[in-house]
Amino acid sequence: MDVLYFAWVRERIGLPKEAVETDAKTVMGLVEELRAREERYALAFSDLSALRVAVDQDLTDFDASITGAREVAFFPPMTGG
Amino acid sequence: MDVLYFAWVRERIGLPKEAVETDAKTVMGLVEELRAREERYALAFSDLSALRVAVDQDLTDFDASITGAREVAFFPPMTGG
Amino acid sequence: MRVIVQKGPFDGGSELNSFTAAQSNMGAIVSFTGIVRDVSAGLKHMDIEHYPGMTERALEKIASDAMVRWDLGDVLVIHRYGRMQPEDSIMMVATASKHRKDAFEAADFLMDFLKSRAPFWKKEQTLTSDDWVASKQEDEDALKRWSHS
Amino acid sequence: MRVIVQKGPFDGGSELNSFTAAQSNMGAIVSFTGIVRDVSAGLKHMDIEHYPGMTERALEKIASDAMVRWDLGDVLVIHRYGRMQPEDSIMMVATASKHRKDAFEAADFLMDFLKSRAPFWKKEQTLTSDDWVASKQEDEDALKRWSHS
Repeated sequence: MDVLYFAWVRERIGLPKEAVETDAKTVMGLVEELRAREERYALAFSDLSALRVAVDQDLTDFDASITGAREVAFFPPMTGG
Repeated sequence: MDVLYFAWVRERIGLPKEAVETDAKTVMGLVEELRAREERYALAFSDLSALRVAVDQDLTDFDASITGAREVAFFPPMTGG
Repeated sequence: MRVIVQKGPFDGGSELNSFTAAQSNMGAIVSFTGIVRDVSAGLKHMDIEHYPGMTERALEKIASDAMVRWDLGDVLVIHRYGRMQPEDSIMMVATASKHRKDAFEAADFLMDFLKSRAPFWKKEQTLTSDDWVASKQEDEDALKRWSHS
Repeated sequence: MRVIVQKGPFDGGSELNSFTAAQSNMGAIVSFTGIVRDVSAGLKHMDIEHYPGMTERALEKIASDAMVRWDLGDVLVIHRYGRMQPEDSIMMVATASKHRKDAFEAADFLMDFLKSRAPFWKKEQTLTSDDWVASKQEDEDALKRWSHS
Protein backbone atom coordinates (compact mmCIF):
# COMPACT_ATOMS: atom_id res chain seq x y z
CA MET A 1 0.00 0.00 0.00
CA ASP A 2 1.21 3.55 -0.74
CA VAL A 3 1.25 5.95 2.19
CA LEU A 4 1.34 9.64 1.25
CA TYR A 5 2.18 12.68 3.35
CA PHE A 6 1.37 16.31 2.56
CA ALA A 7 2.30 19.76 3.86
CA TRP A 8 3.97 19.76 7.31
CA VAL A 9 3.31 16.04 7.74
CA ARG A 10 5.47 15.47 4.66
CA GLU A 11 8.13 17.83 5.99
CA ARG A 12 8.16 16.26 9.43
CA ILE A 13 8.42 12.70 8.14
CA GLY A 14 10.83 13.78 5.44
CA LEU A 15 9.27 12.13 2.41
CA PRO A 16 6.14 12.54 0.28
CA LYS A 17 5.33 8.87 -0.27
CA GLU A 18 6.42 5.39 0.68
CA ALA A 19 5.32 1.81 0.14
CA VAL A 20 4.24 0.20 3.41
CA GLU A 21 3.56 -3.48 4.12
CA THR A 22 1.01 -3.77 6.88
CA ASP A 23 -1.48 -6.15 8.41
CA ALA A 24 -3.35 -3.29 10.09
CA LYS A 25 -7.09 -3.37 9.54
CA THR A 26 -7.78 0.33 10.18
CA VAL A 27 -6.15 3.71 9.71
CA MET A 28 -5.54 3.79 13.48
CA GLY A 29 -3.73 0.43 13.29
CA LEU A 30 -1.49 1.82 10.54
CA VAL A 31 -0.81 4.96 12.58
CA GLU A 32 0.28 2.82 15.57
CA GLU A 33 2.71 0.90 13.34
CA LEU A 34 4.15 4.10 11.88
CA ARG A 35 4.46 5.74 15.30
CA ALA A 36 6.50 2.75 16.54
CA ARG A 37 8.99 3.11 13.69
CA GLU A 38 10.97 6.24 14.47
CA GLU A 39 10.88 9.48 16.40
CA ARG A 40 9.95 11.57 13.33
CA TYR A 41 6.84 9.41 12.78
CA ALA A 42 5.92 9.56 16.46
CA LEU A 43 6.24 13.33 16.26
CA ALA A 44 4.20 13.69 13.06
CA PHE A 45 1.40 11.54 14.51
CA SER A 46 1.54 12.92 18.06
CA ASP A 47 -1.69 14.92 17.82
CA LEU A 48 -4.27 13.21 15.64
CA SER A 49 -6.76 16.05 16.08
CA ALA A 50 -4.39 18.14 13.90
CA LEU A 51 -4.45 15.51 11.15
CA ARG A 52 -6.81 14.39 8.44
CA VAL A 53 -6.75 11.11 6.53
CA ALA A 54 -7.90 9.98 3.09
CA VAL A 55 -8.22 6.33 2.06
CA ASP A 56 -8.09 5.83 -1.70
CA GLN A 57 -8.53 9.60 -2.12
CA ASP A 58 -11.70 9.86 -0.05
CA LEU A 59 -11.62 11.86 3.16
CA THR A 60 -12.46 9.56 6.09
CA ASP A 61 -11.68 9.10 9.80
CA PHE A 62 -9.12 7.16 11.80
CA ASP A 63 -11.52 4.28 12.50
CA ALA A 64 -11.90 3.58 8.78
CA SER A 65 -10.92 0.21 7.33
CA ILE A 66 -7.83 0.04 5.12
CA THR A 67 -8.35 -3.54 4.04
CA GLY A 68 -7.75 -3.68 0.29
CA ALA A 69 -6.83 0.02 0.13
CA ARG A 70 -4.22 1.04 -2.44
CA GLU A 71 -3.47 4.48 -0.99
CA VAL A 72 -3.64 6.12 2.45
CA ALA A 73 -2.78 9.81 2.83
CA PHE A 74 -2.12 11.89 5.95
CA PHE A 75 -2.20 15.68 5.99
CA PRO A 76 -3.22 18.72 8.05
CA PRO A 77 -6.67 20.34 7.66
CA MET A 78 -7.04 21.78 4.16
CA THR A 79 -6.55 25.48 3.46
CA GLY A 80 -7.62 25.92 -0.14
CA GLY A 81 -9.73 28.61 -1.76
CA MET B 1 -43.16 71.81 -10.75
CA ASP B 2 -42.32 69.02 -13.21
CA VAL B 3 -44.40 65.86 -12.99
CA LEU B 4 -42.85 62.78 -14.60
CA TYR B 5 -44.41 59.46 -15.58
CA PHE B 6 -42.62 56.19 -16.34
CA ALA B 7 -43.44 52.78 -17.80
CA TRP B 8 -47.18 52.02 -18.04
CA VAL B 9 -48.06 55.19 -16.11
CA ARG B 10 -46.41 57.17 -18.93
CA GLU B 11 -48.23 55.12 -21.55
CA ARG B 12 -51.61 55.46 -19.83
CA ILE B 13 -51.33 59.22 -19.36
CA GLY B 14 -49.77 59.62 -22.80
CA LEU B 15 -46.79 61.77 -21.96
CA PRO B 16 -43.47 61.43 -20.08
CA LYS B 17 -43.41 64.83 -18.38
CA GLU B 18 -45.43 67.97 -17.88
CA ALA B 19 -45.22 71.22 -15.93
CA VAL B 20 -47.94 71.42 -13.30
CA GLU B 21 -49.05 74.43 -11.26
CA THR B 22 -50.41 73.25 -7.95
CA ASP B 23 -51.19 74.44 -4.43
CA ALA B 24 -51.24 70.86 -3.15
CA LYS B 25 -49.14 70.31 -0.04
CA THR B 26 -48.66 66.56 -0.39
CA VAL B 27 -48.26 63.92 -3.10
CA MET B 28 -51.80 62.76 -2.32
CA GLY B 29 -53.12 66.29 -2.88
CA LEU B 30 -51.38 66.39 -6.27
CA VAL B 31 -52.81 62.96 -7.16
CA GLU B 32 -56.34 64.21 -6.37
CA GLU B 33 -55.87 67.23 -8.65
CA LEU B 34 -54.52 65.06 -11.48
CA ARG B 35 -57.33 62.51 -11.08
CA ALA B 36 -59.90 65.29 -11.43
CA ARG B 37 -58.43 66.41 -14.76
CA GLU B 38 -59.31 63.69 -17.24
CA GLU B 39 -60.29 60.06 -17.52
CA ARG B 40 -56.75 58.92 -18.46
CA TYR B 41 -55.37 60.42 -15.23
CA ALA B 42 -58.18 58.91 -13.18
CA LEU B 43 -57.36 55.56 -14.76
CA ALA B 44 -53.61 55.84 -14.21
CA PHE B 45 -54.11 56.75 -10.55
CA SER B 46 -56.99 54.37 -9.86
CA ASP B 47 -54.95 51.90 -7.77
CA LEU B 48 -52.28 53.64 -5.74
CA SER B 49 -51.01 50.35 -4.32
CA ALA B 50 -49.70 49.64 -7.84
CA LEU B 51 -47.80 52.94 -7.93
CA ARG B 52 -44.61 54.34 -6.47
CA VAL B 53 -43.67 57.99 -6.13
CA ALA B 54 -40.40 59.92 -5.97
CA VAL B 55 -40.10 63.55 -4.86
CA ASP B 56 -36.95 65.27 -6.15
CA GLN B 57 -35.62 61.84 -7.14
CA ASP B 58 -36.00 60.24 -3.71
CA LEU B 59 -38.44 57.39 -3.29
CA THR B 60 -41.13 58.37 -0.78
CA ASP B 61 -44.82 57.75 0.00
CA PHE B 62 -48.10 59.43 -0.88
CA ASP B 63 -48.26 61.36 2.39
CA ALA B 64 -44.97 63.13 1.65
CA SER B 65 -44.82 66.90 1.37
CA ILE B 66 -44.25 68.44 -2.06
CA THR B 67 -43.83 71.99 -0.81
CA GLY B 68 -40.84 73.47 -2.66
CA ALA B 69 -40.33 70.30 -4.71
CA ARG B 70 -38.98 70.72 -8.24
CA GLU B 71 -39.88 67.23 -9.50
CA VAL B 72 -42.48 64.59 -8.66
CA ALA B 73 -42.41 61.24 -10.49
CA PHE B 74 -45.00 58.45 -10.64
CA PHE B 75 -44.22 54.92 -11.79
CA PRO B 76 -44.94 51.24 -11.15
CA PRO B 77 -42.76 49.14 -8.79
CA MET B 78 -39.24 48.87 -10.17
CA THR B 79 -38.07 45.79 -12.06
CA GLY B 80 -34.34 46.30 -12.54
CA GLY B 81 -31.45 43.89 -12.15
CA MET C 1 -16.92 52.90 -5.83
CA ARG C 2 -18.15 53.23 -9.40
CA VAL C 3 -21.71 53.38 -10.79
CA ILE C 4 -22.26 53.27 -14.54
CA VAL C 5 -25.61 53.66 -16.33
CA GLN C 6 -25.30 53.18 -20.06
CA LYS C 7 -27.23 52.28 -23.19
CA GLY C 8 -24.55 50.24 -24.97
CA PRO C 9 -23.28 46.77 -24.15
CA PHE C 10 -20.40 46.13 -21.75
CA ASP C 11 -17.78 43.38 -21.58
CA GLY C 12 -18.29 41.62 -18.26
CA GLY C 13 -14.91 39.86 -18.38
CA SER C 14 -12.98 43.08 -19.05
CA GLU C 15 -14.92 44.87 -16.36
CA LEU C 16 -14.13 42.10 -13.87
CA ASN C 17 -10.43 42.20 -14.78
CA SER C 18 -10.21 46.01 -14.51
CA PHE C 19 -12.06 45.96 -11.21
CA THR C 20 -9.79 43.22 -9.84
CA ALA C 21 -6.60 44.94 -11.05
CA ALA C 22 -7.61 48.17 -9.30
CA GLN C 23 -7.76 46.52 -5.87
CA SER C 24 -4.98 46.33 -3.34
CA ASN C 25 -4.72 43.38 -0.97
CA MET C 26 -8.34 42.29 -1.36
CA GLY C 27 -8.54 38.49 -1.15
CA ALA C 28 -12.09 38.08 -2.41
CA ILE C 29 -13.87 39.37 -5.53
CA VAL C 30 -17.51 38.46 -6.21
CA SER C 31 -19.36 39.36 -9.39
CA PHE C 32 -22.97 38.99 -10.47
CA THR C 33 -24.08 39.33 -14.08
CA GLY C 34 -27.74 39.58 -15.05
CA ILE C 35 -28.65 38.30 -18.52
CA VAL C 36 -31.79 38.69 -20.66
CA ARG C 37 -33.68 35.43 -20.29
CA ASP C 38 -36.49 34.22 -22.50
CA VAL C 39 -39.02 33.25 -19.85
CA SER C 40 -41.94 32.75 -22.21
CA ALA C 41 -40.04 30.96 -25.02
CA GLY C 42 -40.76 33.61 -27.62
CA LEU C 43 -39.00 36.76 -26.47
CA LYS C 44 -38.01 39.07 -29.33
CA HIS C 45 -36.39 41.75 -27.22
CA MET C 46 -36.51 43.57 -23.92
CA ASP C 47 -36.68 47.33 -23.46
CA ILE C 48 -35.51 48.88 -20.22
CA GLU C 49 -36.77 52.34 -19.32
CA HIS C 50 -35.13 54.29 -16.53
CA TYR C 51 -35.31 57.62 -14.74
CA PRO C 52 -32.16 59.57 -15.67
CA GLY C 53 -30.74 61.34 -12.65
CA MET C 54 -32.64 59.35 -10.08
CA THR C 55 -31.11 56.13 -11.42
CA GLU C 56 -27.54 57.24 -10.72
CA ARG C 57 -28.62 58.67 -7.38
CA ALA C 58 -30.35 55.44 -6.31
CA LEU C 59 -27.48 53.19 -7.43
CA GLU C 60 -24.93 55.36 -5.63
CA LYS C 61 -27.03 55.20 -2.47
CA ILE C 62 -27.25 51.39 -2.67
CA ALA C 63 -23.51 51.07 -3.35
CA SER C 64 -22.53 53.39 -0.50
CA ASP C 65 -24.93 51.61 1.87
CA ALA C 66 -23.05 48.39 1.04
CA MET C 67 -19.67 50.08 1.64
CA VAL C 68 -20.84 51.19 5.08
CA ARG C 69 -22.38 47.88 6.05
CA TRP C 70 -19.56 45.52 5.01
CA ASP C 71 -15.77 45.68 5.06
CA LEU C 72 -15.31 46.33 1.33
CA GLY C 73 -12.42 47.67 -0.70
CA ASP C 74 -14.62 48.62 -3.63
CA VAL C 75 -18.00 48.25 -5.34
CA LEU C 76 -18.84 48.36 -9.06
CA VAL C 77 -22.37 48.66 -10.50
CA ILE C 78 -23.12 48.69 -14.24
CA HIS C 79 -26.71 48.79 -15.52
CA ARG C 80 -27.91 49.17 -19.09
CA TYR C 81 -31.10 50.72 -20.45
CA GLY C 82 -32.69 50.64 -23.89
CA ARG C 83 -33.25 47.63 -26.13
CA MET C 84 -31.61 44.26 -25.42
CA GLN C 85 -31.75 40.84 -27.07
CA PRO C 86 -31.97 37.45 -25.35
CA GLU C 87 -28.54 36.44 -23.92
CA ASP C 88 -27.39 40.09 -23.70
CA SER C 89 -25.91 41.17 -20.39
CA ILE C 90 -28.24 43.64 -18.66
CA MET C 91 -26.17 44.56 -15.64
CA MET C 92 -23.38 43.54 -13.36
CA VAL C 93 -22.18 44.20 -9.84
CA ALA C 94 -18.79 43.41 -8.34
CA THR C 95 -17.51 43.62 -4.78
CA ALA C 96 -13.98 43.39 -3.38
CA SER C 97 -13.21 42.52 0.22
CA LYS C 98 -10.52 41.02 2.39
CA HIS C 99 -12.98 38.24 3.28
CA ARG C 100 -15.25 36.11 1.14
CA LYS C 101 -18.25 36.44 3.47
CA ASP C 102 -18.33 40.23 3.10
CA ALA C 103 -17.86 40.07 -0.67
CA PHE C 104 -20.70 37.55 -1.08
CA GLU C 105 -23.17 39.23 1.27
CA ALA C 106 -22.57 42.69 -0.17
CA ALA C 107 -23.10 41.47 -3.76
CA ASP C 108 -26.29 39.70 -2.70
CA PHE C 109 -27.49 42.88 -0.93
CA LEU C 110 -26.66 45.07 -3.97
CA MET C 111 -28.72 42.79 -6.21
CA ASP C 112 -31.73 42.74 -3.90
CA PHE C 113 -31.87 46.53 -3.68
CA LEU C 114 -31.04 47.08 -7.33
CA LYS C 115 -34.02 44.85 -8.27
CA SER C 116 -36.62 46.80 -6.32
CA ARG C 117 -35.18 50.19 -5.44
CA ALA C 118 -33.44 51.45 -8.58
CA PRO C 119 -35.79 53.09 -11.12
CA PHE C 120 -35.65 50.62 -14.01
CA TRP C 121 -38.68 49.08 -15.73
CA LYS C 122 -38.52 46.13 -18.09
CA LYS C 123 -40.85 45.57 -21.01
CA GLU C 124 -40.80 42.26 -22.85
CA GLN C 125 -41.84 41.96 -26.47
CA THR C 126 -42.77 38.48 -27.66
CA LEU C 127 -44.45 37.42 -30.90
CA THR C 128 -47.86 37.97 -29.37
CA SER C 129 -47.45 40.50 -26.57
CA ASP C 130 -45.65 43.62 -25.39
CA ASP C 131 -45.90 43.75 -21.61
CA TRP C 132 -44.29 45.51 -18.70
CA VAL C 133 -42.68 42.95 -16.41
CA ALA C 134 -44.61 42.76 -13.14
CA SER C 135 -42.66 43.19 -9.93
CA LYS C 136 -42.50 40.06 -7.79
CA GLN C 137 -43.55 39.85 -4.18
CA GLU C 138 -40.50 37.60 -3.57
CA ASP C 139 -38.22 40.44 -4.67
CA GLU C 140 -39.89 42.82 -2.23
CA ASP C 141 -39.69 40.15 0.49
CA ALA C 142 -35.98 39.65 -0.23
CA LEU C 143 -35.30 43.17 1.05
CA LYS C 144 -36.49 42.18 4.52
CA ARG C 145 -33.48 39.90 4.87
CA TRP C 146 -31.35 43.01 5.28
CA SER C 147 -33.45 45.00 7.75
CA HIS C 148 -32.02 43.36 10.87
CA SER C 149 -28.55 42.26 11.99
CA MET D 1 -19.66 21.29 -15.19
CA ARG D 2 -15.93 21.89 -15.47
CA VAL D 3 -13.14 21.47 -12.91
CA ILE D 4 -9.62 22.67 -13.72
CA VAL D 5 -6.54 22.19 -11.53
CA GLN D 6 -3.50 23.93 -12.98
CA LYS D 7 -0.12 25.37 -12.10
CA GLY D 8 -0.14 28.38 -14.43
CA PRO D 9 -2.14 31.58 -14.13
CA PHE D 10 -5.63 31.98 -15.60
CA ASP D 11 -7.48 35.02 -16.93
CA GLY D 12 -10.55 35.46 -14.74
CA GLY D 13 -12.27 37.83 -17.16
CA SER D 14 -11.84 35.49 -20.15
CA GLU D 15 -12.98 32.54 -18.06
CA LEU D 16 -16.09 34.46 -16.97
CA ASN D 17 -16.87 35.45 -20.56
CA SER D 18 -16.41 31.89 -21.89
CA PHE D 19 -18.51 30.47 -19.08
CA THR D 20 -21.26 33.03 -19.69
CA ALA D 21 -21.23 32.51 -23.47
CA ALA D 22 -21.66 28.76 -23.02
CA GLN D 23 -24.95 29.13 -21.13
CA SER D 24 -28.40 29.07 -22.61
CA ASN D 25 -31.21 31.08 -21.05
CA MET D 26 -29.53 31.45 -17.65
CA GLY D 27 -30.43 34.84 -16.16
CA ALA D 28 -27.86 34.88 -13.36
CA ILE D 29 -24.08 34.33 -13.33
CA VAL D 30 -22.09 34.61 -10.10
CA SER D 31 -18.32 34.43 -9.90
CA PHE D 32 -15.89 34.37 -7.01
CA THR D 33 -12.17 35.01 -7.44
CA GLY D 34 -9.67 34.32 -4.65
CA ILE D 35 -6.53 36.44 -4.68
CA VAL D 36 -3.22 36.12 -2.81
CA ARG D 37 -3.41 38.61 0.02
CA ASP D 38 -0.53 39.85 2.10
CA VAL D 39 -1.96 39.35 5.57
CA SER D 40 1.27 39.98 7.46
CA ALA D 41 2.54 42.94 5.38
CA GLY D 42 5.69 41.17 4.25
CA LEU D 43 4.58 38.27 2.07
CA LYS D 44 7.16 37.28 -0.55
CA HIS D 45 5.17 34.47 -2.10
CA MET D 46 2.70 31.71 -1.41
CA ASP D 47 3.16 28.05 -2.31
CA ILE D 48 0.15 25.81 -2.69
CA GLU D 49 0.63 22.07 -2.37
CA HIS D 50 -2.12 19.71 -3.46
CA TYR D 51 -2.89 16.01 -3.74
CA PRO D 52 -3.04 15.17 -7.46
CA GLY D 53 -5.92 12.84 -8.20
CA MET D 54 -7.77 13.45 -4.97
CA THR D 55 -7.94 17.18 -5.75
CA GLU D 56 -9.86 16.68 -9.00
CA ARG D 57 -12.04 14.04 -7.33
CA ALA D 58 -12.89 16.30 -4.37
CA LEU D 59 -13.62 19.33 -6.57
CA GLU D 60 -15.85 17.29 -8.87
CA LYS D 61 -17.76 15.97 -5.86
CA ILE D 62 -18.28 19.49 -4.50
CA ALA D 63 -19.36 20.81 -7.91
CA SER D 64 -21.80 17.95 -8.51
CA ASP D 65 -23.22 18.31 -4.99
CA ALA D 66 -23.97 21.94 -5.89
CA MET D 67 -25.60 20.89 -9.19
CA VAL D 68 -27.89 18.51 -7.29
CA ARG D 69 -28.78 20.93 -4.54
CA TRP D 70 -29.57 24.04 -6.62
CA ASP D 71 -31.21 24.67 -9.97
CA LEU D 72 -28.02 25.37 -11.91
CA GLY D 73 -27.21 25.40 -15.60
CA ASP D 74 -23.49 25.02 -15.01
CA VAL D 75 -20.59 25.20 -12.55
CA LEU D 76 -16.95 26.14 -13.16
CA VAL D 77 -14.10 25.59 -10.69
CA ILE D 78 -10.49 26.62 -11.38
CA HIS D 79 -7.80 26.19 -8.71
CA ARG D 80 -4.06 26.75 -9.06
CA TYR D 81 -1.18 25.10 -7.23
CA GLY D 82 2.52 25.97 -7.04
CA ARG D 83 4.09 29.35 -6.38
CA MET D 84 2.06 32.56 -6.46
CA GLN D 85 2.84 36.23 -5.81
CA PRO D 86 0.71 38.75 -3.91
CA GLU D 87 -2.24 39.94 -6.08
CA ASP D 88 -2.16 36.74 -8.19
CA SER D 89 -5.48 34.97 -8.66
CA ILE D 90 -5.47 31.64 -6.81
CA MET D 91 -8.80 30.24 -7.84
CA MET D 92 -12.23 31.02 -9.17
CA VAL D 93 -15.70 29.52 -9.16
CA ALA D 94 -18.64 30.48 -11.34
CA THR D 95 -22.27 29.39 -11.27
CA ALA D 96 -25.08 29.89 -13.78
CA SER D 97 -28.75 29.69 -12.90
CA LYS D 98 -32.15 30.94 -14.01
CA HIS D 99 -32.44 32.70 -10.64
CA ARG D 100 -30.02 34.88 -8.71
CA LYS D 101 -30.70 33.18 -5.37
CA ASP D 102 -29.55 29.79 -6.65
CA ALA D 103 -26.47 31.26 -8.34
CA PHE D 104 -25.42 33.13 -5.17
CA GLU D 105 -26.06 30.30 -2.73
CA ALA D 106 -24.32 27.69 -4.89
CA ALA D 107 -21.20 29.87 -5.31
CA ASP D 108 -21.12 30.50 -1.56
CA PHE D 109 -21.47 26.73 -0.92
CA LEU D 110 -18.72 25.88 -3.42
CA MET D 111 -16.34 28.27 -1.68
CA ASP D 112 -17.08 26.94 1.80
CA PHE D 113 -16.41 23.34 0.75
CA LEU D 114 -13.46 24.20 -1.43
CA LYS D 115 -11.82 25.94 1.56
CA SER D 116 -11.97 22.97 3.90
CA ARG D 117 -12.67 19.84 1.85
CA ALA D 118 -10.41 20.07 -1.20
CA PRO D 119 -6.81 18.91 -0.57
CA PHE D 120 -4.86 22.15 -0.92
CA TRP D 121 -2.38 23.50 1.61
CA LYS D 122 -1.00 27.02 1.60
CA LYS D 123 2.45 28.00 2.78
CA GLU D 124 3.36 31.66 3.15
CA GLN D 125 6.90 32.90 2.89
CA THR D 126 7.61 36.29 4.40
CA LEU D 127 10.96 37.98 5.07
CA THR D 128 11.20 36.27 8.43
CA SER D 129 9.11 33.11 8.24
CA ASP D 130 7.96 30.23 6.07
CA ASP D 131 4.79 28.83 7.60
CA TRP D 132 1.92 26.59 6.64
CA VAL D 133 -1.33 28.54 6.86
CA ALA D 134 -3.40 27.24 9.78
CA SER D 135 -6.97 26.22 9.08
CA LYS D 136 -9.57 28.44 10.72
CA GLN D 137 -12.33 27.25 12.99
CA GLU D 138 -14.65 29.76 11.28
CA ASP D 139 -14.09 27.97 7.95
CA GLU D 140 -15.00 24.63 9.51
CA ASP D 141 -18.04 26.25 11.17
CA ALA D 142 -19.13 27.72 7.82
CA LEU D 143 -19.80 24.20 6.55
CA LYS D 144 -22.53 23.74 9.15
CA ARG D 145 -24.63 26.36 7.36
CA TRP D 146 -25.23 23.78 4.63
CA SER D 147 -26.05 20.71 6.71
CA HIS D 148 -29.75 21.49 7.11
CA SER D 149 -32.49 22.88 4.84
